[in-house]
Amino acid sequence: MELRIDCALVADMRRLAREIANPIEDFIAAHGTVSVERAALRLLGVDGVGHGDVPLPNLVVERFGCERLGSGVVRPLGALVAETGRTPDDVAGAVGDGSLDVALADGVPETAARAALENYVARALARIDARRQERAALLGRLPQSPPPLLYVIVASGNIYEDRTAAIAAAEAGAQIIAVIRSTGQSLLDFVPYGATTEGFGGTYATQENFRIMREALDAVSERLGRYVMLTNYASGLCMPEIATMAALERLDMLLNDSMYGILFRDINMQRTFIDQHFSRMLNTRSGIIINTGEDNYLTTADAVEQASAVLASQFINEAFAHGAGMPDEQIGLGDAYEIDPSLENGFLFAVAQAQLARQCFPAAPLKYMPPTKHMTGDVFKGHLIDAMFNLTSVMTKQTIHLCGMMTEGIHTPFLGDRALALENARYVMSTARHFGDEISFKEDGIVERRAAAVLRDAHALLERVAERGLMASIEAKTFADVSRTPEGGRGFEGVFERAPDYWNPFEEALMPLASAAP
Amino acid sequence: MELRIDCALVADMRRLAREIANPIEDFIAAHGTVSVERAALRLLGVDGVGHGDVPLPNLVVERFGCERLGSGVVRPLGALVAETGRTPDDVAGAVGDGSLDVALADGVPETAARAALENYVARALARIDARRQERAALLGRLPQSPPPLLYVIVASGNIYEDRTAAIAAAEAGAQIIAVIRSTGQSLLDFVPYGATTEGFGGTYATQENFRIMREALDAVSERLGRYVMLTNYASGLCMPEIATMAALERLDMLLNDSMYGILFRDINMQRTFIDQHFSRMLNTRSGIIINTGEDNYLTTADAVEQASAVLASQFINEAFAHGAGMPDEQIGLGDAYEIDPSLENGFLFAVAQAQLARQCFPAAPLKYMPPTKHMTGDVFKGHLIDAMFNLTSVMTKQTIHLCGMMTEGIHTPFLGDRALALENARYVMSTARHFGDEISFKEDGIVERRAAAVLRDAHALLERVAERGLMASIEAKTFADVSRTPEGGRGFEGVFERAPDYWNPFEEALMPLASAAP
Amino acid sequence: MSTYVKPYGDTKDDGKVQLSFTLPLEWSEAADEAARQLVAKMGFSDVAVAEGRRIAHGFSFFVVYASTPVAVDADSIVAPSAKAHAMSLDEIDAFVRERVGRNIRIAGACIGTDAHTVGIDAILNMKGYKGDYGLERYKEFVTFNLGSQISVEALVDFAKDNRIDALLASQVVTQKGSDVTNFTALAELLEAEGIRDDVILIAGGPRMTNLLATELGYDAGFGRGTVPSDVAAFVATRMAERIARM
Amino acid sequence: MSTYVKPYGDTKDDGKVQLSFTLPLEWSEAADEAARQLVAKMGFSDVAVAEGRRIAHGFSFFVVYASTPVAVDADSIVAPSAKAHAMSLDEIDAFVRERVGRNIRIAGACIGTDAHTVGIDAILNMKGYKGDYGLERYKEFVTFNLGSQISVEALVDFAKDNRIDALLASQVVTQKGSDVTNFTALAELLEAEGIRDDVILIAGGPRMTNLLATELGYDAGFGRGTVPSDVAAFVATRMAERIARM
Ligand code: B12
Ligand code: B12
Ligand SMILES: Cc1ncc(COP(=O)(O)O)c(C=O)c1O
Ligand SMILES: Cc1ncc(COP(=O)(O)O)c(C=O)c1O
Repeated sequence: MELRIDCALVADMRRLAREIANPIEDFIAAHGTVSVERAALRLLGVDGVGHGDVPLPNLVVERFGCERLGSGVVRPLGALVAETGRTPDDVAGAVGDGSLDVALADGVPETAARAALENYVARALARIDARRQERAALLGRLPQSPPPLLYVIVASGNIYEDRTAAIAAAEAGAQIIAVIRSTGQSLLDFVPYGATTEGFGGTYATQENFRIMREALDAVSERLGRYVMLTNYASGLCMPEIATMAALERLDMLLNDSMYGILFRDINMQRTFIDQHFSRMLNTRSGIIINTGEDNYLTTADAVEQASAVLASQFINEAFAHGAGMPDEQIGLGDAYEIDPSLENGFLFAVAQAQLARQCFPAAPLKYMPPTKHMTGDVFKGHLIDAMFNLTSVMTKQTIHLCGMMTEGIHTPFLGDRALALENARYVMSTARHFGDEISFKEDGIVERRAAAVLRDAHALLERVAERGLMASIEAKTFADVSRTPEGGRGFEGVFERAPDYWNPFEEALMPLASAAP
Repeated sequence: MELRIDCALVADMRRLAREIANPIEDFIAAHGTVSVERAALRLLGVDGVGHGDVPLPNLVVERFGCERLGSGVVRPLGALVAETGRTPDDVAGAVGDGSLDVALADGVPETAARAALENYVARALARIDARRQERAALLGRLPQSPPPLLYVIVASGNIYEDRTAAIAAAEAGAQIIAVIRSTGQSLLDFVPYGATTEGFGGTYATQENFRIMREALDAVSERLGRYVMLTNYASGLCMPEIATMAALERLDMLLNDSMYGILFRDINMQRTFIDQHFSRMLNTRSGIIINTGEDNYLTTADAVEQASAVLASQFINEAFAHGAGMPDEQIGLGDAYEIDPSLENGFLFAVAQAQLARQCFPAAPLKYMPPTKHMTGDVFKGHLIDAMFNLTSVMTKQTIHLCGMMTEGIHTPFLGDRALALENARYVMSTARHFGDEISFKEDGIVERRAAAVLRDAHALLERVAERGLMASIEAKTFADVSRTPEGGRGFEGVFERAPDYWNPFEEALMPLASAAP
Repeated sequence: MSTYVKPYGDTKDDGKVQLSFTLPLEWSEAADEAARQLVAKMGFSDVAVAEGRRIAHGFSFFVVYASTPVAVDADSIVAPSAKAHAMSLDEIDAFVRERVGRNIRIAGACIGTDAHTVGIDAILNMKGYKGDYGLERYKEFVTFNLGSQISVEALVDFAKDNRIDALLASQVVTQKGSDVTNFTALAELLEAEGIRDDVILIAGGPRMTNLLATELGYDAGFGRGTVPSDVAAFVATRMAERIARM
Repeated sequence: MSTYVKPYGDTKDDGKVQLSFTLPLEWSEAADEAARQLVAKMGFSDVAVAEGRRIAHGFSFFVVYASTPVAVDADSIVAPSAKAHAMSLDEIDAFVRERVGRNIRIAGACIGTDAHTVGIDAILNMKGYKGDYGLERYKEFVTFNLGSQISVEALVDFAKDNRIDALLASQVVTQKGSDVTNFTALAELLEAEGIRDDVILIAGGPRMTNLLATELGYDAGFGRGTVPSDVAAFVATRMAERIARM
């Protein structure tokens, strides 16, 4: 079911996206953020909460960071580890509660500080690698059903109800479970701690919640004889820390977009670019597939008009992912079936867009999001729109398939809603399993003309952005019709210029991968 | 979306079907049935019920028919009209209640008897033609939406609730309303009289019920600015009479199959062949589109296996319709989406079959029946199966589209079920309106191979039937796995050999059309 | 012990239920409110009218989500399935040879005016259903399939004339309670003829449950999804019990 | 007069309703029976469990059709729509010029933690919704769109500082009753600040009804399908009434 598309144009879009990413990557290389520092601390084993329930990584960054954030917080920590002979976690606790004088670090020689952490760094990387191997072994022993991989969310706001729901969903055919986090967590500049039983429209992403879910899903995977994946959000002000927690708890995927936070959460753009780069290096190492957020262009504006923005964003996301060393196999680029159900031939448009993505990114595990915006209280109609989405997905060989819920317009999914949604996907994808292989499109018909138009517009968009620069383009409302300034938005105060002696051992360790990138 | 099919094979199937029909048509020409006689009486204006609520046409046939049925009942009636100067209806009433001595007819000369009826015959034909012109004018002034024409059933068992339901359905988008008749009416050897408010799974087909519905639909057609069609069943022991009533009350379509009654209602085959021939001549004149019943092969046996039986039957139905002078535009050949929803690629099989019919019968208003057999109590799943059916229909350009009900596995449709079913069809057919035009099938892929296999098997089937003869083939379980004998089944007692002086003025009048057939 | 269960939305005991219905009212905000009040009056709380819309002149359709305060004690519900005895065709034949010692004579029909033979055929015909062979295939059964629209009288006469051990009656049409009426008539006629205890009496159809069948005085009832071996196993076991009791 | 209406299946007053729900029970015939008893206990009659099936370990899903004996008196239900005054943009502008005699100052926001701005934007933004221009396009309105996650306090302060005539609050998230909580807090704060009567207070969101809004002390409420001119007409008319009363 190949569309005849202009391959030269596609190649040029890839070139333009790289051109767009280059100056941002230079900027990233010269800057740091508090959240990357906190992620490094977590990797070194710093965990738990201190006074006032503030997470230790935050307390440590606050203490160390007041003067010399530009050099990073790892060196002073290492110095104290060298000085005291205690573990980084211990040291952090003591720094956090003020029982250890941070000034002690000052005299410790660079080499001693580095040496003191060597083992901890190695252990962190080994743990990540072990998790990755664990996953590979499980996938080998408990193979998944072939894609589209059916993905559902759980969102009760209570991790234990979510666990019940996740197990039930897996049994009903789900292959990926996303635990939705509470509204607004992305705007918190810390990661909550422990198991949580509250939240709006989801509960918090915490390391303990990750562990609870992973354990439950591992058990159900064994029972079902197929590995069930777990995903959450590496997004918002704590993006790199969540990527860390996910690496340690063997999540399999993470929502992670290079611009989503900027555009849709008004998070500072510098912060976001830096954070996503580190997160992606880490995700690359942990073998976590990222899911980008192009669907968000479609839920807030007209899906027919925004089609080219989606494609352009996919190329940008790909460029940044490549820049972080990520192979195509881990880049789950997003799209969504958000076309107005009352539009004549809307299905043809959706097929055109989905197939276009499939052909532009042949090796990417494309993520296809369900209808949400046009879902109303009419659950019967909603179920049908989801069916057409399911059909589009199987026809165009999408990889990660978020199942639409007939109750999308009403409430976060009930246990029964999920079962019906999975049944919908399974039925449509089976009855039309090889339909996509069977057909080809009329030359220059509605579908091909639509694909060509989207391609052309997206190319033009990338050209404009390349010319103006990404930051300036975002300021000029190029994406999602919002303007964000380089110094505006949340979390800007957490961005710093790197001092010449900035040191982050994990960045060092992960970098080679990045330079080996395509 | 053309399939590459073997056109020579198709042409040969048409030849075989004609070969099959020929001897049956010879047989028909030499025989008559009580129901054709009753139909002729009705056309002459004989209506109402006599003693014991027996319809006058039945009473008259009984009286006249005891000795000389072979000559038909119209001549003696004409004789009495000539003799008494009263109307046929009057005469019939008097014959029915015994107040007029039928022996009076004996002395009347042939020419007088014929002459006495000339006006009545002309008036009947004029009324039919007027109804036909009425329809044409209405369709011109109140054009229908383009096909697939959405067709729903009403089946409350009470004509007044059915009327409410029909009006509501028309407003919700229905273009054709079928009033389902009560279980077992097809086995009654008379047509009930008057408005009826009872019945199982439908209420009776009576002329008054036809009138009530036509009036209601005419009103709603005016209100909506589009003509809403009405249909019922010219099937069972009273097939020709129902065709008569439908012609007089301006129904637009009729279920009418050349073999359905034989196979699925155990009605005598001679009776059925003769009745369908007369019914179709009449339907041809009244411009009524017939709907054949191939779907029945699929509801009682495996749909994948029965596919060739469906196609073979379509050719046979076409041949008989042509034999009755019917143009392609009135031959609504049947098929159904009855493939097991759990069959992988079942949708591809259904598309292959529907498209095959479309290409074999390019000018026929194909009738596509919804999933019924595999519909369960899971209305949500059922709604999806209906959606795939709706998609197949719009892709393959079916003409008459029976909307599937999500509650098919549970109860005869509720008013709300119908609204949801219409919404389903409207949504799917709009969002994928031109999808069929956009695609072509892989050469020798699953779809084409399936179509070729069905074609080949159907051809072989027709060859066997042509060789053995249709009646003998039916006896040998060739169709629907049932055996029927030429003298077996219901209504055989109503078949007679025509005497050399058999006379039916309507047959005479309708015949020229038949001989002018393609 | 008792285990009260309530509908489960996304949290234990939230009592969430989805409803849909049509009201004979022209749509308006007041019609939505009428729907809300109606569902509240049924005893539901947290009534949310998710969808309300005109579907025709004078009719509106509603989708409602609400919470029910009602719970049932799952432990107190006894609805033993007639399908308890899972055995294969060969096992059943062997069982009959050993424990019954003779052929079992079985007759089945669609009774009343019902002409839906697919279900009873699925149970009786050689080829069976869902890969499970029909009763005709069993060596130790002698099977008669009387077909459709068989009057209760005809079926009872047949049973008497043919020394039938097990009578299988099917009803697919349930409109206006016609299934219960016909099933009851059959049971009553067997009683009246004094042969009720001579046959194993079985009811089947898409709306049949074993519970309902026993309430109607049948030995067992089989609903949707029944396969022939379910029925065969039941008949064989019940026959063996009878033989043992004699 | 009173007109009692009941759900309509295929016959007047048959009371037919479709229900679906999940029970925390492993599927069995007894689970079907539990579903049947549950629905019967809710007060329905003719309960038919059309579908019952296992959806996961310990959970079953049911589709049920049943008849309710409950009816509501449609005539007694008063739920006046706030959309009563249909006027076009030009008509409304003219109306304001004539009957209000000055600009109307309008402020809108998603209150509380709600970030679903699409709905309020649809009402306020120039481009509007479903081909109906937003309030910003009206010549006689001065419109402020405060955006998302605006605390009740911030909104009230803004109203005071900017001499706002009409306050538009949106709530899309309704989980755990958060919409009602936030709407109530806004109304109460305006009362506490003594400026409730100075503003036309309007609530909106997909679950909002005019009835609910008035119960919460608002002037009007607008739900799904609202177009900007509905709101514009209401504000203009209500302002004119106020001016007339002064
Ligand atoms: C096929 C079909 C027909 C065919 C039947 C052909 C035939 N030879 O059987 C035809 C076209 C003739 C037909 C006609 C009619 N039908 Co019909 N039909 C159906 C349909 C689509 C499928 C039924 C079926 O075959 N199911 C498959 C079998 C395998 O399932 P089953 O019957 O449930 O059987 C299983 C179990 O129940 C059990 N079982 C059944 N019987 C027995 C008996 C025993 C002893 C045991 C142990 C087990 C057992 O085992 C079987 C295997 O698991 C249903 C809709 C549906 N999806 O259910 C409507 C349906 C049953 N029909 C319906 C109606 C109304 C009619 C008509 C009245 C329509 C009309 N006005 O003419 C007529 C009535 C004819 C008559 N006199 O009975 C309604 C019944 C409504 C109701 N609840 O009362 C239905 C539900 C459709 C609808 N929604 O309106 N129908
Ligand atoms: C788009 C969307 C989002 C976007 C919002 C982007 C944006 N800038 O608005 C994003 C992705 C950010 C989002 C996030 C979330 N969402 Co959201 N989202 C939706 C979605 C798909 C569409 C909403 C929408 O835009 N509708 C279109 C508009 C035009 O309709 P409307 O809002 O009803 O507005 C109309 C009327 O109501 C009225 N109106 C509305 N407000 C006002 C105000 C006034 C004064 C007036 C007069 C009229 C009026 O006029 C409008 C035009 O007719 C819905 C599902 C759905 N189909 O409804 C879920 C939905 C609303 N979201 C939901 C949830 C749970 C969330 C999150 C909590 C998820 C999470 N865990 O992160 C977060 C919460 C963010 C937050 N803090 O609020 C749930 C809410 C469940 C509930 N009932 O409480 C829903 C129903 C999805 C679901 N089934 O779970 N979401
Ligand atoms: C890329 C991405 N990140 C995160 C989120 C979740 O939102 P939040 O950042 O509010 O947690 C989304 C939701 O759509 C998303 O697409
Ligand atoms: C051709 C045809 N006639 C008639 C009927 C209706 O059945 P009956 O003959 O029992 O009225 C059908 C139903 O499927 C049919 O297909």
